[in-house]
Amino acid sequence: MQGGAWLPIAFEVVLLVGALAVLLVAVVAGRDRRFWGPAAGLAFAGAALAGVLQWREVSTSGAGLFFTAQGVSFAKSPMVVMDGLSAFGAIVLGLVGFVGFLAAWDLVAKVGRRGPELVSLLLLSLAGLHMMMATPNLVVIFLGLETASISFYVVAGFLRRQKGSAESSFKYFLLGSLASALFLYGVALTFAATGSLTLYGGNSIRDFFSSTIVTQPGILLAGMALMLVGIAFKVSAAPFHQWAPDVYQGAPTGAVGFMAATVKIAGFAALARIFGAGLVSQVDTWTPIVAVLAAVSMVVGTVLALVQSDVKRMLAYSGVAHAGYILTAMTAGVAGVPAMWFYVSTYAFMVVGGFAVLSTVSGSDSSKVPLDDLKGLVKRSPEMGWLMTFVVLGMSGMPFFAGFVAKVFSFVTATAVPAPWPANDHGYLWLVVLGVVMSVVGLAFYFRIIGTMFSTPDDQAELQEAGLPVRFAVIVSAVITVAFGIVPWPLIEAVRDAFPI
Amino acid sequence: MTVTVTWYLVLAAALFSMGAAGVLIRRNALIMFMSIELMLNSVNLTFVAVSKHLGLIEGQVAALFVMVIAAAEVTVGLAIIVAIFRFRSSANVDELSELRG
Amino acid sequence: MTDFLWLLVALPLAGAALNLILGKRIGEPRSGWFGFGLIAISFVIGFGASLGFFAGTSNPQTIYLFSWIPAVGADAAILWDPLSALLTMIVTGVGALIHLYSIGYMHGDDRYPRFFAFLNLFIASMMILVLASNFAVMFVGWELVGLSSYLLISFWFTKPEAAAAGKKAFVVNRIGDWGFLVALMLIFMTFGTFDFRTIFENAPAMFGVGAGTITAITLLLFVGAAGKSAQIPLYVWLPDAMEGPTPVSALIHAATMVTAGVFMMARSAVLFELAPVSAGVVAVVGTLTALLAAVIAVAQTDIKRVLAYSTISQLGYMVLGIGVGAYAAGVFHLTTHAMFKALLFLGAGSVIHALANQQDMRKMGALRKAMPITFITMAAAWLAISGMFPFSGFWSKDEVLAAAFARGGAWLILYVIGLGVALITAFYMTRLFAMTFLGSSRWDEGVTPHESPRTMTVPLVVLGLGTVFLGLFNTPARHAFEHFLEPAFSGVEQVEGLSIGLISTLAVVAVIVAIVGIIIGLRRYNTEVLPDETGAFWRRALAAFGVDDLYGRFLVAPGKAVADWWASVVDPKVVDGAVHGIAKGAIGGGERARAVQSGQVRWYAAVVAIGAVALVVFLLVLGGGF
Amino acid sequence: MPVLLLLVGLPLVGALVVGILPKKRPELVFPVSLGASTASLAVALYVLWEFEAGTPALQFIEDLRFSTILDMGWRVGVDGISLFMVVLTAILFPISIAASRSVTDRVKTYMILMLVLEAGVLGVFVALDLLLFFAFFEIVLVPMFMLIRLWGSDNRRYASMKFVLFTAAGSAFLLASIIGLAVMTGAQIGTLASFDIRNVLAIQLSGTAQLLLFLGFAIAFAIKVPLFPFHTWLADAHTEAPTAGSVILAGVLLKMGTYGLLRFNLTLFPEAAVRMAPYLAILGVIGIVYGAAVAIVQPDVKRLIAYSSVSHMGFIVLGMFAFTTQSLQGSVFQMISHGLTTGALFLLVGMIYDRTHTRKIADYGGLATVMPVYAGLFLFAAFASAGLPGLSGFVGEFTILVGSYLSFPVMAIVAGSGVILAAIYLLWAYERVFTGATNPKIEGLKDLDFRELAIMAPLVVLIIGIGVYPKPVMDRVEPSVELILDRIESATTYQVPLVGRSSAVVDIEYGEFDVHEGGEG
Repeated sequence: MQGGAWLPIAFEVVLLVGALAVLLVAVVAGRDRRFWGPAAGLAFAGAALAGVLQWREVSTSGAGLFFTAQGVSFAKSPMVVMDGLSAFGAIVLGLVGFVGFLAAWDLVAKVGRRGPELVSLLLLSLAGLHMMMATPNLVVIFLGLETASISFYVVAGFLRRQKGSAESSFKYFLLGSLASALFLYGVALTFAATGSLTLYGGNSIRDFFSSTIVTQPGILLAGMALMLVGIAFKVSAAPFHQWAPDVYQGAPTGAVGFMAATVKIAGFAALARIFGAGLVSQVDTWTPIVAVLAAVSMVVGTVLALVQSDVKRMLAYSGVAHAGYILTAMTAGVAGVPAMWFYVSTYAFMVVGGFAVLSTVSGSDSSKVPLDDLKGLVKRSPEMGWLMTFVVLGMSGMPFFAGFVAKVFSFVTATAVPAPWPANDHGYLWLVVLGVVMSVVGLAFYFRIIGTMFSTPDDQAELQEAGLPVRFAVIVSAVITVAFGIVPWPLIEAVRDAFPI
Repeated sequence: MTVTVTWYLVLAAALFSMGAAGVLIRRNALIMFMSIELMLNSVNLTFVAVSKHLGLIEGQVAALFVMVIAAAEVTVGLAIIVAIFRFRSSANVDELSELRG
Repeated sequence: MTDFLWLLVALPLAGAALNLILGKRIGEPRSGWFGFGLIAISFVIGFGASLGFFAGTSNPQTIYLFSWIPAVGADAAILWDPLSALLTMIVTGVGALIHLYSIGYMHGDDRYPRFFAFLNLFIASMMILVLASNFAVMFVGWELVGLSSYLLISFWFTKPEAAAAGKKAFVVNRIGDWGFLVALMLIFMTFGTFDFRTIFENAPAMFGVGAGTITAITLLLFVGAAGKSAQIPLYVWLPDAMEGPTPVSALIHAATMVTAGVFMMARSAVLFELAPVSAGVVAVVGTLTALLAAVIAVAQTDIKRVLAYSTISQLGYMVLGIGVGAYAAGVFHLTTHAMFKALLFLGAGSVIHALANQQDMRKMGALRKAMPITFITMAAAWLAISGMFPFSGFWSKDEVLAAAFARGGAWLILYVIGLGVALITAFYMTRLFAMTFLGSSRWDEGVTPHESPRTMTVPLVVLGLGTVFLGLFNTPARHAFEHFLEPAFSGVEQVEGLSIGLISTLAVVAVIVAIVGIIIGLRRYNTEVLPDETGAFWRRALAAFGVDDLYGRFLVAPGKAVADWWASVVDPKVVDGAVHGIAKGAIGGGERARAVQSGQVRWYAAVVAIGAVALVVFLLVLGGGF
Repeated sequence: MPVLLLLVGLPLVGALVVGILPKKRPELVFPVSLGASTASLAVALYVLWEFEAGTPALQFIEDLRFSTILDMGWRVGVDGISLFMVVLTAILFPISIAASRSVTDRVKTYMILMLVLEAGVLGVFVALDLLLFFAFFEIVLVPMFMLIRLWGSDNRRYASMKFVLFTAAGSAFLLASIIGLAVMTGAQIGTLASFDIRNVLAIQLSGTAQLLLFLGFAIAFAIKVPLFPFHTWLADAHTEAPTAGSVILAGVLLKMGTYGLLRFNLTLFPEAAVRMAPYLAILGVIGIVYGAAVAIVQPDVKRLIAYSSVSHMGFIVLGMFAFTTQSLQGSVFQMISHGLTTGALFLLVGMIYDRTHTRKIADYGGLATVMPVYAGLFLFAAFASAGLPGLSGFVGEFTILVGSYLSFPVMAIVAGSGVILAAIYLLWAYERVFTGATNPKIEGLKDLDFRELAIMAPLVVLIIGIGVYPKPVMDRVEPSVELILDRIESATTYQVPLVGRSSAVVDIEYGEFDVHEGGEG
């Protein structure tokens, strides 16, 4: 194989090598994070770089499907795809992963000797997540999904002595497995209906639809529905969201950002891949469901966030609502991919940044973060306070923060394509109206957070200075939130090309 | 009477449903977990049956992958369950509801 | 001289500004003299510019100053005709005298310079009103005099009554202004401009006599006039306005501001000519006001309140004059009234001053000897207002009544009532005069009355001269005054003159009526002991027949109740109630949804399963899977 | 030179500089903030100076298109209407900042918020891009929320949240409408969405679409104005906000609503505007009477002024939907005037609040004896607010009423009663606070010092200045307003009433006239 042929799987390779290297270094040089930390950082950065190279390759030479193991009939189907979607996803995953890793740096210190394990789990999960979006094969998608999920089950329960962490881990595991099973059954049913496990390439699902007129779509529809359930669960769209608040609250704060952000990126990318690109011919069937999921998510996420007193839960529910906004973009079918990307890629940083701040406030190993912990944060630590303000404003969709452009982009997309159900030319206008209304309701709790941070602190003591990596993570997140709010067009132009083939 | 692929599919669906019902009904963490395994295996049955019916190899390969993954899941899952219930007298999942609201 | 007319506004305004800002530095007597000087100069300018009208050589003219609100074509411009010239002279002339008087009267007041600032401001406002060449600018002056009146009435604001009176005056005036404002809107819609000249030139061509639009405009203008000139039903502010310092009462609430309504209607004579119905309403309201106020005045014990009701009553005459179409007569009565009523007030002020701020006539009496100058000048004014020949009041009141008589028919009723009012007027003015200067002394202990200082008596004398002789300018034989005003009323048909014989007869009747009133008054009050005045009539009349209470009970209280209801029920319960309801709904929904989030993993799994089934079913339905 | 970028950017630069000032030099915060806002004022005055009167054209246009998919960008410019909004904003901010000397707690944050707020408001008034407009419109909430939440008085939590949720609820409809409009426009010109107002103006909308979009815009602006019955946030927000917050809220934030109505509702949806005009005008009139009546019985000075704003803003809305050149010019003028007068009133209340820490009318009495200069200024502001001729308030209200009468006579008459009510609530409040015997609690208060007088001076001068000589303002507003009417007339069958266009106002001759010939006409 020539050197260039590695490029399509460079992202995964770098991460896997990185994970192994971390473990090896820890064994060889010692478990102190100073030794293996750089290796991990390098792996994340290298993964992002791989993404950049992929992106360059895609934009100059075009996208392509790749066959890996040759010789068996199985190999008639491509296993890896390198296109705008996967390359852009690689960049975003790599960067978010890197920032998320930095945000977890304090947690790594807390877990002491077990640090290398934690970090290598993170590295592995990232590789799995990218697999979900860089393959046309449904089984490989499942494989990636499970790789990431299993890693995350462990990460969530990493502080096994803490009751919250353990409970969180168990819930995540049990429900996650259930959802995976549902997804897998969906894959199986789709396979039964179409006779293919590949989305495109030779003998693919796409081919099937272009050559066959489906008269008895029952099995296929059930398969699609179950796959959608699996993905909706991963991106925590209502009503499959219930694990999210519990898991996010229980899991160690330092790692929640990483988990929450990256899984959303991959989940939505997989949605775009499977439904946007693979099942493109069925678009009129699945967009209404996506719209319903979006609507329920926005309402449930927002309304429940209103009544929370724990910030982690609040952010978790807000994540549910955000899943709704992103799904709103996807109601436009594959045309929604750019808006989805814009939203996911900026929101991911906000999530990482938000949880990173929480970890500096309540401790990276904390499980509960009551709102009162944030009281007077601006006074106690102006840096963290203001940055968190930017992040929260970004989440709330205030103009001049990335969340605003993301929402507008998403809403514009949803109205730009005619909708099949209810059939009209203005797309899912009702969903957009609901979306803006829910954005307003959401302001109630976002502004509550901000108000709390700016109020007078009970505890006058200055906040203990967070570690440099964590601070860096927060700064990067906030800067991205602000920068893409004021100067969104480079990203808008970029996501135009982040399409699946 | 020939056993067509439909039979397999129906059987798998039934198994899947039983597994799902097990998850919902049983309180014991281990049994819930086993129910999930049952669901995965019913999927495998589907894969294999369809694969055979269509004369394709993909489904069978997929089943292999699923088995591997199920194994991995078992490993981790059991570890988690053990970690939690080590200090508890029962494996009743209903007691795990500290995180809620 | 007309090039400097703008100074008539600018000078007093400058005086006001300087006295307001630098008053403390200028110091007590100087700020008064400064204010007086500016008004005196204004008078000279106004007089000088009027010479052409006296000689009959000048035509009226409009002088453009600057564009004010271009959108409605309202320019700051001066209309200089005999009517505005006359009012200018009255306002600056009487104004100057009253400034002079106040130099002594306000001696020792803490806020001495401020008083002169306000007086100057008033003169400036009044000049804007008088000189305006269009309705919009006139309205500016109209409102500004209201402001000055407010400031001056509540000048002694530490007295709650004074503060309340000022507010009441302003608010009641604003009710009238509302009518004026609506009139302005209608005028603009009808004519596309506010300019007097354009409107008055075009109106007769555009509308026939009795046209609805013009009737509406004139009635609305009259509402405005009723506010400013204290006519029924808006007269209630004027008696209360007596809380202000006496020079203020003399200048604003007797001589000048209250006549603004009459002036405005005289200015709009062309329109009233086109609206006989309005004219009738005006005449009737004027007459009734004259009657009601006169009756109330009979029973008042506070010297200033007598004069206040008397003013209302006399304003009724003027309004009657406008109503019957005798515009010149109305304006003539305005002029003479300005003299004698200012004199009466200043005289009263002099008395009050002498008796250490005593305003109750029952505690006066026998001041004849102590205050000779005040006594003599007051006597002239008393006779003038009572309508004695040949004092000025006689001539002007007679003109108005004669005009009413001349219209004949039902108008004769108005004439008769007017004559009756003259009788009552003579009676209550005699009552006032006798209780103050004649009879026995009923002073409070320790009070030693003395004649007022020179600055106060000089104005009395000057006004006294005017009171005596001004009437001679406009005898039935030689209508010099009417000729003077003629250019201002071009295009207006004046009432046909009566024959000299008839006029003489009417005059004799009027004089007899006046004499009867005076004699009754003297017999009743020029005594050692005051008659008992505690009967039902006296009590009711003293309380002004409870009109204020009625307004309070039927207008103010319900209005306030509605506002209270809006503020305490509608806003917080209905409007905010809906808002809070939504908020509670959202939070309640959230709380309920929280219960669903039970923490039970089996339940979560169930939800996932139910959701999955629902999704499958939904998709099957949508995709035609069934 | 990108003048408007400078205008909006200078306060932001100021905020940044304040942000990075060293902690050890707190004394620099105030001058830097004041300097930044004054610099912005200088730019605004430059714009005013260079503005070419007599044309409805947009001037100082800056057009930077950033994205081809989402056709949005930095598109700004001013016309006769926005010009004065910009100047008003630029004037009120330095004054408010100067008036914030009494803020001692977290001055740095406070000043940053004020400067961000200034940039936001200025942005609203210059934006020609729907999305940019919305962005500025919405972002203003953040600093205002914090100003109320952090430096407000007792009930600030409730008030700040109410403010945010009320106004944001309105902007939800605005955003939905903007998106709908932008997508429709985009479909015409071949992009996903176009927010350029010039493109938007060019598209044809069906009647229903116009109506829906009009309502979407109108609800947002009606809440901001606020129009009855959306006014309840205002009383709470104004009352609880710190002085500068109230000044800015009443002075310029409310104007964003009326400006929006004028700039978007009347311009973009003429057909719907004509259809809905009577209803909005009625709401305006209800607001006039209702606001004034409720103001009368308020026990709290700030609440009273807040409700008076409801009343005054009602005039503006009435004038706006009467569709005559007079009423529209009056509306714009009233926006300026209300900013100045209510700003002055809130500043004055703030000055006394700094001394006594109470806003209850009942806690005062006879204050004029103790603080005569203050009393004089308050009375001045009160009369200016009550529409006393010669001061700015009159010009606006008078022109609105005269112009509105041409379209809605009955409403104009009812609205006219607002002048009576205004006199009642202001003078009654003045009577209770300033006159009578001096309340022992307030004896010995110091009268205004030089700084406070200096803060009030520009407002006083402006109130008198544009009241006596409003022509420069009117001349610049008129062409823009006429353009709106032209658009309405050409897009619909609606005809502006006879004298409702400036061309129909009669020319007046001046000079001597011979009564004996010309008199009979």
